Amino acid sequence: MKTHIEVREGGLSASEPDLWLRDQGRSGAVVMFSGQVRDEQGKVEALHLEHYPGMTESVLGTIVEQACSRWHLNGAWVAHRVGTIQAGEDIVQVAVSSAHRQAAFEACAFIMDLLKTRAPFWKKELIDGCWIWVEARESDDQAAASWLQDATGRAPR
Amino acid sequence: MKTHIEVREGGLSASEPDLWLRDQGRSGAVVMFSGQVRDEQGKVEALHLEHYPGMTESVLGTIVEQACSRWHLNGAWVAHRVGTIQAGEDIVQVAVSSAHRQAAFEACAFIMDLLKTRAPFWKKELIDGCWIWVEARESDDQAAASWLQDATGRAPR
Amino acid sequence: MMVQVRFFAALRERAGRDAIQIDLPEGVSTVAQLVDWLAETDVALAQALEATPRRMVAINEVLGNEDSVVEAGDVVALFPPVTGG
Amino acid sequence: MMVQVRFFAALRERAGRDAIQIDLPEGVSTVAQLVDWLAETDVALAQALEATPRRMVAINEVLGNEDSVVEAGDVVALFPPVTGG
Repeated sequence: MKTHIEVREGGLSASEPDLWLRDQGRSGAVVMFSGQVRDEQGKVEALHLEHYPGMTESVLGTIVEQACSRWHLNGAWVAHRVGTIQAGEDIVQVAVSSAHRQAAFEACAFIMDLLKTRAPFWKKELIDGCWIWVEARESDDQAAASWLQDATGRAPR
Repeated sequence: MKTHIEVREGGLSASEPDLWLRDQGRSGAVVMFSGQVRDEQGKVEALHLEHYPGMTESVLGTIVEQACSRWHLNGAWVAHRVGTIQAGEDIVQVAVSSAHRQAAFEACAFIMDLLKTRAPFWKKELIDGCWIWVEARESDDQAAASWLQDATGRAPR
Repeated sequence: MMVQVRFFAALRERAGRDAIQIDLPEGVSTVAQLVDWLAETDVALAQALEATPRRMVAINEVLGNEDSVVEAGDVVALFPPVTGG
Repeated sequence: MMVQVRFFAALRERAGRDAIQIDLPEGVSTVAQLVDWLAETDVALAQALEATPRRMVAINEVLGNEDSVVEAGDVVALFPPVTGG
Protein backbone atom coordinates (compact mmCIF):
# COMPACT_ATOMS: atom_id res chain seq x y z
CA MET A 1 0.00 0.00 0.00
CA LYS A 2 1.46 3.36 -1.01
CA THR A 3 0.05 6.78 -0.15
CA HIS A 4 0.70 10.29 -1.43
CA ILE A 5 -0.67 13.30 0.44
CA GLU A 6 0.11 16.76 -0.79
CA VAL A 7 -0.97 20.37 -0.38
CA ARG A 8 0.32 22.54 -3.19
CA GLU A 9 -0.03 25.99 -4.76
CA GLY A 10 0.48 24.80 -8.34
CA GLY A 11 -1.95 23.16 -10.73
CA LEU A 12 -3.12 19.55 -10.79
CA SER A 13 -3.26 17.21 -13.78
CA ALA A 14 -4.98 13.84 -14.07
CA SER A 15 -1.92 12.14 -15.51
CA GLU A 16 0.07 12.55 -12.28
CA PRO A 17 -2.01 10.28 -10.00
CA ASP A 18 -2.67 7.99 -12.97
CA LEU A 19 1.06 7.37 -13.50
CA TRP A 20 1.88 7.30 -9.79
CA LEU A 21 -0.75 4.63 -9.03
CA ARG A 22 0.30 2.26 -11.86
CA ASP A 23 1.55 -1.00 -10.42
CA GLN A 24 2.20 -3.33 -13.36
CA GLY A 25 -0.96 -5.37 -13.06
CA ARG A 26 -1.49 -5.59 -9.31
CA SER A 27 -4.57 -3.36 -9.39
CA GLY A 28 -7.56 -3.85 -11.67
CA ALA A 29 -9.34 -0.62 -10.81
CA VAL A 30 -8.44 3.02 -10.38
CA VAL A 31 -11.06 5.58 -9.41
CA MET A 32 -10.13 9.23 -9.54
CA PHE A 33 -12.16 12.18 -8.33
CA SER A 34 -11.32 15.71 -9.48
CA GLY A 35 -13.03 18.63 -7.80
CA GLN A 36 -13.13 21.74 -9.96
CA VAL A 37 -13.97 25.40 -9.38
CA ARG A 38 -17.51 25.99 -10.60
CA ASP A 39 -18.22 29.43 -11.99
CA GLU A 40 -21.91 29.34 -10.94
CA GLN A 41 -23.12 30.71 -14.30
CA GLY A 42 -20.19 33.05 -14.66
CA LYS A 43 -20.67 34.57 -11.20
CA VAL A 44 -17.48 33.20 -9.61
CA GLU A 45 -14.19 34.35 -11.14
CA ALA A 46 -11.84 32.55 -8.77
CA LEU A 47 -11.45 30.88 -5.40
CA HIS A 48 -8.92 31.48 -2.67
CA LEU A 49 -8.07 28.51 -0.44
CA GLU A 50 -6.57 28.87 3.03
CA HIS A 51 -5.52 25.93 5.19
CA TYR A 52 -3.90 24.97 8.50
CA PRO A 53 -0.42 23.76 7.53
CA GLY A 54 0.58 20.64 9.41
CA MET A 55 -2.90 19.78 10.61
CA THR A 56 -4.11 19.49 7.00
CA GLU A 57 -1.60 16.81 6.10
CA SER A 58 -2.19 15.00 9.37
CA VAL A 59 -5.99 14.94 8.91
CA LEU A 60 -5.68 13.78 5.30
CA GLY A 61 -3.30 11.04 6.45
CA THR A 62 -5.78 9.88 9.07
CA ILE A 63 -8.63 9.81 6.54
CA VAL A 64 -6.53 7.73 4.12
CA GLU A 65 -5.61 5.35 6.96
CA GLN A 66 -9.29 4.92 7.78
CA ALA A 67 -10.02 4.15 4.12
CA CYS A 68 -7.22 1.56 4.08
CA SER A 69 -8.63 -0.15 7.13
CA ARG A 70 -12.06 -0.45 5.50
CA TRP A 71 -11.12 -1.44 1.94
CA HIS A 72 -8.25 -3.37 0.35
CA LEU A 73 -6.41 -0.63 -1.48
CA ASN A 74 -3.07 -0.77 -3.24
CA GLY A 75 -2.55 2.97 -3.45
CA ALA A 76 -4.16 6.27 -2.46
CA TRP A 77 -3.31 9.75 -3.78
CA VAL A 78 -4.70 12.96 -2.31
CA ALA A 79 -3.58 16.35 -3.64
CA HIS A 80 -5.26 19.60 -2.67
CA ARG A 81 -4.50 23.08 -3.93
CA VAL A 82 -4.30 26.21 -1.81
CA GLY A 83 -3.96 29.85 -2.84
CA THR A 84 -5.85 31.39 -5.74
CA ILE A 85 -7.52 29.06 -8.24
CA GLN A 86 -9.37 30.12 -11.38
CA ALA A 87 -12.85 28.88 -12.42
CA GLY A 88 -12.61 25.54 -14.23
CA GLU A 89 -9.31 24.54 -12.57
CA ASP A 90 -8.91 21.55 -10.27
CA ILE A 91 -9.02 22.16 -6.50
CA VAL A 92 -8.56 18.59 -5.33
CA GLN A 93 -7.72 15.12 -6.63
CA VAL A 94 -8.41 11.87 -4.84
CA ALA A 95 -7.38 8.69 -6.63
CA VAL A 96 -7.25 5.14 -5.32
CA SER A 97 -6.27 1.78 -6.79
CA SER A 98 -7.60 -1.61 -5.80
CA ALA A 99 -7.99 -5.10 -7.19
CA HIS A 100 -11.71 -4.56 -7.73
CA ARG A 101 -13.83 -1.59 -8.72
CA GLN A 102 -16.33 -1.50 -5.88
CA ALA A 103 -13.64 -0.96 -3.25
CA ALA A 104 -12.06 1.75 -5.39
CA PHE A 105 -15.35 3.61 -5.91
CA GLU A 106 -16.32 3.43 -2.26
CA ALA A 107 -12.91 4.37 -0.85
CA CYS A 108 -12.60 7.35 -3.20
CA ALA A 109 -16.07 8.66 -2.25
CA PHE A 110 -15.31 8.05 1.45
CA ILE A 111 -12.05 10.02 1.33
CA MET A 112 -13.78 12.94 -0.43
CA ASP A 113 -16.71 12.98 2.00
CA LEU A 114 -14.41 13.04 5.01
CA LEU A 115 -12.03 15.55 3.46
CA LYS A 116 -14.96 17.92 2.88
CA THR A 117 -15.97 17.93 6.54
CA ARG A 118 -12.69 17.42 8.43
CA ALA A 119 -9.69 18.69 6.52
CA PRO A 120 -8.92 22.29 7.58
CA PHE A 121 -9.37 24.12 4.28
CA TRP A 122 -11.50 27.23 3.84
CA LYS A 123 -12.44 28.85 0.59
CA LYS A 124 -13.61 32.28 -0.42
CA GLU A 125 -15.05 33.19 -3.79
CA LEU A 126 -14.29 36.23 -5.91
CA ILE A 127 -17.67 37.62 -6.98
CA ASP A 128 -18.01 41.10 -8.51
CA GLY A 129 -14.53 41.96 -7.30
CA CYS A 130 -15.24 40.96 -3.66
CA TRP A 131 -13.92 37.95 -1.76
CA ILE A 132 -16.74 36.20 0.10
CA TRP A 133 -16.25 33.24 2.45
CA VAL A 134 -18.06 30.08 1.37
CA GLU A 135 -20.45 28.61 3.95
CA ALA A 136 -20.20 24.93 4.80
CA ARG A 137 -22.99 22.79 3.37
CA GLU A 138 -25.31 20.66 5.48
CA SER A 139 -25.30 17.97 2.76
CA ASP A 140 -21.54 17.51 3.20
CA ASP A 141 -21.99 16.86 6.93
CA GLN A 142 -24.63 14.26 6.12
CA ALA A 143 -22.45 12.57 3.49
CA ALA A 144 -19.59 12.21 5.98
CA ALA A 145 -21.85 11.10 8.81
CA SER A 146 -23.37 8.35 6.65
CA TRP A 147 -19.98 6.54 6.56
CA LEU A 148 -19.34 6.93 10.25
CA GLN A 149 -22.43 5.75 12.07
CA ASP A 150 -21.24 3.35 14.72
CA ALA A 151 -23.35 0.64 16.34
CA THR A 152 -25.02 3.14 18.65
CA GLY A 153 -26.14 5.27 15.72
CA ARG A 154 -23.87 8.12 16.82
CA ALA A 155 -21.42 9.64 14.37
CA PRO A 156 -18.05 9.37 16.17
CA ARG A 157 -15.57 12.26 15.97
CA MET B 1 -24.50 17.25 -22.27
CA LYS B 2 -21.74 15.82 -24.42
CA THR B 3 -20.88 12.15 -24.85
CA HIS B 4 -17.91 10.30 -26.29
CA ILE B 5 -18.13 6.56 -26.98
CA GLU B 6 -15.19 4.78 -28.53
CA VAL B 7 -13.82 1.30 -29.15
CA ARG B 8 -10.15 1.39 -30.04
CA GLU B 9 -7.12 -0.82 -30.50
CA GLY B 10 -4.63 1.72 -29.17
CA GLY B 11 -3.76 2.67 -25.61
CA LEU B 12 -5.73 4.86 -23.20
CA SER B 13 -4.42 7.73 -21.09
CA ALA B 14 -6.13 9.52 -18.23
CA SER B 15 -5.38 12.96 -19.64
CA GLU B 16 -7.65 12.41 -22.66
CA PRO B 17 -11.00 12.20 -20.84
CA ASP B 18 -9.76 14.77 -18.32
CA LEU B 19 -9.15 17.36 -21.04
CA TRP B 20 -12.21 16.40 -23.06
CA LEU B 21 -14.57 16.81 -20.08
CA ARG B 22 -13.28 20.26 -19.03
CA ASP B 23 -16.00 22.84 -19.35
CA GLN B 24 -14.60 26.08 -17.92
CA GLY B 25 -16.35 25.92 -14.58
CA ARG B 26 -19.71 24.38 -15.42
CA SER B 27 -18.89 21.10 -13.64
CA GLY B 28 -17.61 20.83 -10.10
CA ALA B 29 -16.90 17.11 -10.14
CA VAL B 30 -15.27 14.61 -12.47
CA VAL B 31 -15.12 10.93 -11.59
CA MET B 32 -13.01 8.66 -13.74
CA PHE B 33 -12.78 4.89 -13.59
CA SER B 34 -9.88 3.06 -15.24
CA GLY B 35 -10.02 -0.69 -15.56
CA GLN B 36 -6.61 -2.30 -15.86
CA VAL B 37 -5.32 -5.75 -16.77
CA ARG B 38 -4.45 -7.55 -13.54
CA ASP B 39 -1.60 -10.03 -13.77
CA GLU B 40 -3.02 -12.26 -10.97
CA GLN B 41 0.36 -12.64 -9.25
CA GLY B 42 2.26 -12.77 -12.52
CA LYS B 43 0.05 -15.51 -13.96
CA VAL B 44 -1.60 -13.45 -16.70
CA GLU B 45 0.74 -12.06 -19.39
CA ALA B 46 -1.88 -10.38 -21.55
CA LEU B 47 -5.55 -10.19 -22.46
CA HIS B 48 -7.21 -10.40 -25.84
CA LEU B 49 -10.51 -8.55 -26.23
CA GLU B 50 -13.08 -9.39 -28.89
CA HIS B 51 -16.30 -7.43 -29.44
CA TYR B 52 -19.38 -7.13 -31.65
CA PRO B 53 -18.71 -4.06 -33.78
CA GLY B 54 -21.78 -1.86 -34.12
CA MET B 55 -23.68 -3.47 -31.28
CA THR B 56 -20.95 -2.47 -28.82
CA GLU B 57 -21.22 1.22 -29.59
CA SER B 58 -25.01 1.03 -29.59
CA VAL B 59 -25.16 -0.70 -26.18
CA LEU B 60 -22.65 1.74 -24.69
CA GLY B 61 -24.73 4.62 -26.07
CA THR B 62 -27.88 3.23 -24.46
CA ILE B 63 -26.13 2.78 -21.10
CA VAL B 64 -24.88 6.38 -21.19
CA GLU B 65 -28.39 7.60 -22.09
CA GLN B 66 -29.79 5.71 -19.11
CA ALA B 67 -27.18 7.34 -16.86
CA CYS B 68 -28.12 10.78 -18.22
CA SER B 69 -31.76 10.18 -17.48
CA ARG B 70 -30.97 9.27 -13.86
CA TRP B 71 -28.35 11.89 -12.98
CA HIS B 72 -27.63 15.47 -14.07
CA LEU B 73 -24.44 15.02 -16.04
CA ASN B 74 -22.57 17.54 -18.17
CA GLY B 75 -20.39 15.00 -19.98
CA ALA B 76 -19.73 11.27 -20.25
CA TRP B 77 -16.71 9.56 -21.83
CA VAL B 78 -16.50 5.81 -22.42
CA ALA B 79 -13.48 4.32 -24.19
CA HIS B 80 -12.85 0.57 -24.36
CA ARG B 81 -9.88 -1.21 -25.89
CA VAL B 82 -10.05 -4.34 -28.04
CA GLY B 83 -7.26 -6.56 -29.35
CA THR B 84 -4.26 -7.58 -27.29
CA ILE B 85 -3.56 -5.68 -24.05
CA GLN B 86 -0.60 -6.24 -21.75
CA ALA B 87 -0.81 -6.67 -17.96
CA GLY B 88 -0.97 -3.29 -16.21
CA GLU B 89 -2.45 -1.47 -19.22
CA ASP B 90 -5.89 0.14 -19.26
CA ILE B 91 -8.78 -1.82 -20.77
CA VAL B 92 -11.54 0.69 -20.20
CA GLN B 93 -12.12 4.27 -19.11
CA VAL B 94 -15.40 5.71 -17.93
CA ALA B 95 -15.39 9.37 -16.93
CA VAL B 96 -18.30 11.64 -16.14
CA SER B 97 -18.67 15.29 -15.15
CA SER B 98 -21.41 16.82 -13.08
CA ALA B 99 -22.10 19.84 -10.89
CA HIS B 100 -21.84 17.71 -7.73
CA ARG B 101 -19.76 14.74 -6.74
CA GLN B 102 -22.44 12.28 -5.67
CA ALA B 103 -24.05 12.25 -9.13
CA ALA B 104 -20.64 11.81 -10.75
CA PHE B 105 -19.66 8.88 -8.48
CA GLU B 106 -22.98 7.12 -8.92
CA ALA B 107 -23.24 7.61 -12.68
CA CYS B 108 -19.67 6.39 -13.24
CA ALA B 109 -20.25 3.24 -11.15
CA PHE B 110 -23.59 2.66 -12.91
CA ILE B 111 -22.06 2.87 -16.39
CA MET B 112 -19.29 0.42 -15.41
CA ASP B 113 -21.71 -2.04 -13.82
CA LEU B 114 -23.94 -2.08 -16.89
CA LEU B 115 -21.01 -2.16 -19.31
CA LYS B 116 -19.69 -5.25 -17.52
CA THR B 117 -22.91 -7.20 -18.01
CA ARG B 118 -24.36 -5.85 -21.29
CA ALA B 119 -21.69 -4.54 -23.63
CA PRO B 120 -20.63 -7.31 -26.05
CA PHE B 121 -16.95 -7.67 -25.15
CA TRP B 122 -15.27 -10.98 -24.38
CA LYS B 123 -11.78 -11.46 -23.03
CA LYS B 124 -9.33 -14.29 -22.99
CA GLU B 125 -6.20 -14.42 -20.88
CA LEU B 126 -2.74 -15.55 -21.93
CA ILE B 127 -1.58 -17.95 -19.20
CA ASP B 128 1.47 -20.20 -19.69
CA GLY B 129 1.35 -19.55 -23.43
CA CYS B 130 -2.34 -20.56 -23.77
CA TRP B 131 -5.32 -18.30 -24.43
CA ILE B 132 -8.17 -19.11 -22.03
CA TRP B 133 -11.61 -17.50 -22.17
CA VAL B 134 -12.55 -15.59 -19.02
CA GLU B 135 -15.82 -16.68 -17.38
CA ALA B 136 -18.41 -14.04 -16.47
CA ARG B 137 -18.65 -13.28 -12.78
CA GLU B 138 -21.85 -13.64 -10.77
CA SER B 139 -20.92 -10.55 -8.75
CA ASP B 140 -21.03 -8.43 -11.91
CA ASP B 141 -24.58 -9.61 -12.63
CA GLN B 142 -25.57 -8.66 -9.11
CA ALA B 143 -23.95 -5.23 -9.34
CA ALA B 144 -25.87 -4.46 -12.54
CA ALA B 145 -29.13 -5.87 -11.21
CA SER B 146 -28.92 -3.70 -8.09
CA TRP B 147 -29.34 -0.55 -10.23
CA LEU B 148 -32.19 -1.99 -12.25
CA GLN B 149 -34.69 -3.41 -9.81
CA ASP B 150 -38.08 -2.19 -10.90
CA ALA B 151 -41.13 -1.84 -8.68
CA THR B 152 -41.88 -5.56 -8.94
CA GLY B 153 -38.40 -6.47 -7.73
CA ARG B 154 -37.55 -7.96 -11.14
CA ALA B 155 -34.41 -6.87 -12.92
CA PRO B 156 -35.66 -5.75 -16.36
CA ARG B 157 -33.66 -6.56 -19.50
CA MET C 1 -37.72 -17.49 -43.56
CA MET C 2 -34.09 -16.42 -43.92
CA VAL C 3 -32.14 -15.24 -40.91
CA GLN C 4 -28.47 -14.72 -40.19
CA VAL C 5 -27.03 -16.29 -37.04
CA ARG C 6 -23.74 -14.92 -35.70
CA PHE C 7 -21.47 -16.44 -33.08
CA PHE C 8 -18.95 -14.71 -30.84
CA ALA C 9 -16.04 -15.55 -28.55
CA ALA C 10 -15.84 -19.14 -27.20
CA LEU C 11 -19.05 -20.09 -29.01
CA ARG C 12 -17.64 -18.83 -32.33
CA GLU C 13 -14.46 -20.83 -31.81
CA ARG C 14 -16.40 -23.97 -30.86
CA ALA C 15 -18.79 -23.56 -33.80
CA GLY C 16 -15.85 -23.03 -36.13
CA ARG C 17 -17.85 -20.30 -37.86
CA ASP C 18 -18.51 -16.57 -37.50
CA ALA C 19 -21.96 -16.60 -39.05
CA ILE C 20 -24.44 -18.74 -40.97
CA GLN C 21 -27.38 -17.93 -43.22
CA ILE C 22 -30.27 -20.26 -42.52
CA ASP C 23 -33.77 -20.78 -43.83
CA LEU C 24 -35.95 -21.50 -40.81
CA PRO C 25 -38.95 -23.81 -41.21
CA GLU C 26 -42.40 -22.76 -40.09
CA GLY C 27 -42.92 -23.15 -36.35
CA VAL C 28 -39.48 -21.81 -35.46
CA SER C 29 -40.27 -18.32 -34.25
CA THR C 30 -38.45 -17.70 -30.97
CA VAL C 31 -34.79 -17.70 -29.98
CA ALA C 32 -35.29 -20.89 -27.95
CA GLN C 33 -36.84 -22.65 -30.95
CA LEU C 34 -34.07 -21.38 -33.21
CA VAL C 35 -31.39 -22.76 -30.88
CA ASP C 36 -33.17 -26.13 -30.63
CA TRP C 37 -33.50 -26.27 -34.42
CA LEU C 38 -29.79 -25.45 -34.91
CA ALA C 39 -28.84 -28.25 -32.47
CA GLU C 40 -31.09 -30.75 -34.25
CA THR C 41 -29.86 -29.98 -37.76
CA ASP C 42 -26.12 -29.49 -37.23
CA VAL C 43 -24.04 -31.84 -35.08
CA ALA C 44 -21.07 -29.48 -34.82
CA LEU C 45 -23.34 -26.64 -33.68
CA ALA C 46 -25.10 -28.95 -31.24
CA GLN C 47 -21.75 -29.70 -29.61
CA ALA C 48 -20.70 -26.05 -29.60
CA LEU C 49 -23.99 -25.00 -27.98
CA GLU C 50 -23.81 -27.79 -25.42
CA ALA C 51 -20.27 -26.71 -24.51
CA THR C 52 -21.56 -23.14 -23.97
CA PRO C 53 -24.57 -23.63 -21.72
CA ARG C 54 -24.62 -20.04 -20.38
CA ARG C 55 -25.52 -17.86 -23.33
CA MET C 56 -26.76 -14.41 -24.20
CA VAL C 57 -28.59 -13.39 -27.36
CA ALA C 58 -28.93 -10.22 -29.37
CA ILE C 59 -31.43 -9.64 -32.16
CA ASN C 60 -30.41 -6.93 -34.60
CA GLU C 61 -27.79 -5.78 -32.08
CA VAL C 62 -30.24 -5.41 -29.18
CA LEU C 63 -30.08 -7.78 -26.20
CA GLY C 64 -32.96 -10.26 -26.10
CA ASN C 65 -33.80 -13.49 -24.35
CA GLU C 66 -34.98 -17.04 -25.07
CA ASP C 67 -38.54 -15.87 -25.68
CA SER C 68 -37.66 -13.09 -28.11
CA VAL C 69 -39.40 -13.44 -31.47
CA VAL C 70 -37.27 -14.01 -34.57
CA GLU C 71 -38.46 -12.51 -37.86
CA ALA C 72 -37.36 -12.81 -41.47
CA GLY C 73 -34.18 -10.86 -42.15
CA ASP C 74 -33.16 -10.70 -38.49
CA VAL C 75 -29.55 -11.00 -37.38
CA VAL C 76 -29.50 -13.24 -34.32
CA ALA C 77 -26.23 -13.25 -32.37
CA LEU C 78 -25.45 -15.99 -29.85
CA PHE C 79 -22.58 -15.62 -27.40
CA PRO C 80 -21.32 -16.50 -23.92
CA PRO C 81 -21.94 -14.00 -21.08
CA VAL C 82 -20.00 -10.83 -21.79
CA THR C 83 -16.73 -10.16 -19.95
CA GLY C 84 -15.63 -6.65 -20.90
CA GLY C 85 -14.39 -3.87 -18.66
CA MET D 1 -1.54 28.06 32.40
CA MET D 2 -0.22 29.25 29.05
CA VAL D 3 -1.91 28.17 25.83
CA GLN D 4 -1.78 29.37 22.26
CA VAL D 5 -5.06 30.12 20.49
CA ARG D 6 -5.05 30.25 16.69
CA PHE D 7 -7.76 31.57 14.38
CA PHE D 8 -8.42 30.67 10.76
CA ALA D 9 -10.41 31.94 7.81
CA ALA D 10 -13.37 34.26 8.52
CA LEU D 11 -12.75 34.04 12.27
CA ARG D 12 -9.11 35.07 11.78
CA GLU D 13 -10.17 38.05 9.68
CA ARG D 14 -12.84 39.08 12.19
CA ALA D 15 -10.45 38.67 15.13
CA GLY D 16 -7.81 40.68 13.30
CA ARG D 17 -5.20 38.23 14.58
CA ASP D 18 -3.68 34.88 13.57
CA ALA D 19 -2.86 33.73 17.06
CA ILE D 20 -2.65 34.82 20.66
CA GLN D 21 -0.72 33.59 23.68
CA ILE D 22 -2.88 33.60 26.78
CA ASP D 23 -2.51 32.73 30.43
CA LEU D 24 -5.72 30.97 31.44
CA PRO D 25 -6.95 31.36 35.03
CA GLU D 26 -7.84 28.36 37.14
CA GLY D 27 -11.28 26.94 36.36
CA VAL D 28 -10.88 27.35 32.58
CA SER D 29 -10.22 23.80 31.47
CA THR D 30 -12.43 23.01 28.50
CA VAL D 31 -12.78 24.50 25.02
CA ALA D 32 -16.21 25.90 25.92
CA GLN D 33 -14.79 27.59 29.02
CA LEU D 34 -11.85 28.93 27.00
CA VAL D 35 -14.18 30.46 24.41
CA ASP D 36 -16.34 32.05 27.13
CA TRP D 37 -13.26 33.43 28.84
CA LEU D 38 -11.94 34.91 25.56
CA ALA D 39 -15.31 36.59 24.95
CA GLU D 40 -15.37 38.03 28.48
CA THR D 41 -11.86 39.43 28.43
CA ASP D 42 -11.55 40.77 24.87
CA VAL D 43 -14.31 42.81 23.25
CA ALA D 44 -12.93 42.41 19.71
CA LEU D 45 -12.73 38.65 20.11
CA ALA D 46 -16.22 38.58 21.61
CA GLN D 47 -17.54 40.26 18.47
CA ALA D 48 -15.54 37.97 16.15
CA LEU D 49 -16.80 34.87 17.94
CA GLU D 50 -20.37 36.12 17.93
CA ALA D 51 -20.14 36.78 14.19
CA THR D 52 -18.93 33.18 13.71
CA PRO D 53 -21.49 31.13 15.64
CA ARG D 54 -20.78 27.84 13.80
CA ARG D 55 -17.27 26.84 14.82
CA MET D 56 -14.93 23.88 14.86
CA VAL D 57 -11.98 23.39 17.17
CA ALA D 58 -8.67 21.55 16.98
CA ILE D 59 -6.36 20.90 19.89
CA ASN D 60 -2.75 20.29 18.87
CA GLU D 61 -3.95 19.77 15.28
CA VAL D 62 -6.55 17.12 16.16
CA LEU D 63 -10.28 17.88 15.84
CA GLY D 64 -12.01 18.25 19.20
CA ASN D 65 -15.25 19.62 20.51
CA GLU D 66 -16.61 22.02 23.14
CA ASP D 67 -15.98 19.54 25.93
CA SER D 68 -12.37 18.78 25.01
CA VAL D 69 -9.94 19.46 27.84
CA VAL D 70 -7.33 22.18 27.39
CA GLU D 71 -3.94 21.69 29.03
CA ALA D 72 -0.89 23.87 29.53
CA GLY D 73 1.10 24.28 26.33
CA ASP D 74 -1.78 23.27 24.06
CA VAL D 75 -2.38 24.91 20.72
CA VAL D 76 -6.13 25.47 20.42
CA ALA D 77 -7.34 26.40 16.93
CA LEU D 78 -10.78 27.92 16.41
CA PHE D 79 -12.28 28.19 12.94
CA PRO D 80 -15.51 28.17 10.94
CA PRO D 81 -16.72 24.84 9.48
CA VAL D 82 -14.24 23.68 6.86
CA THR D 83 -15.04 24.13 3.15
CA GLY D 84 -12.28 22.38 1.22
CA GLY D 85 -12.59 20.04 -1.74
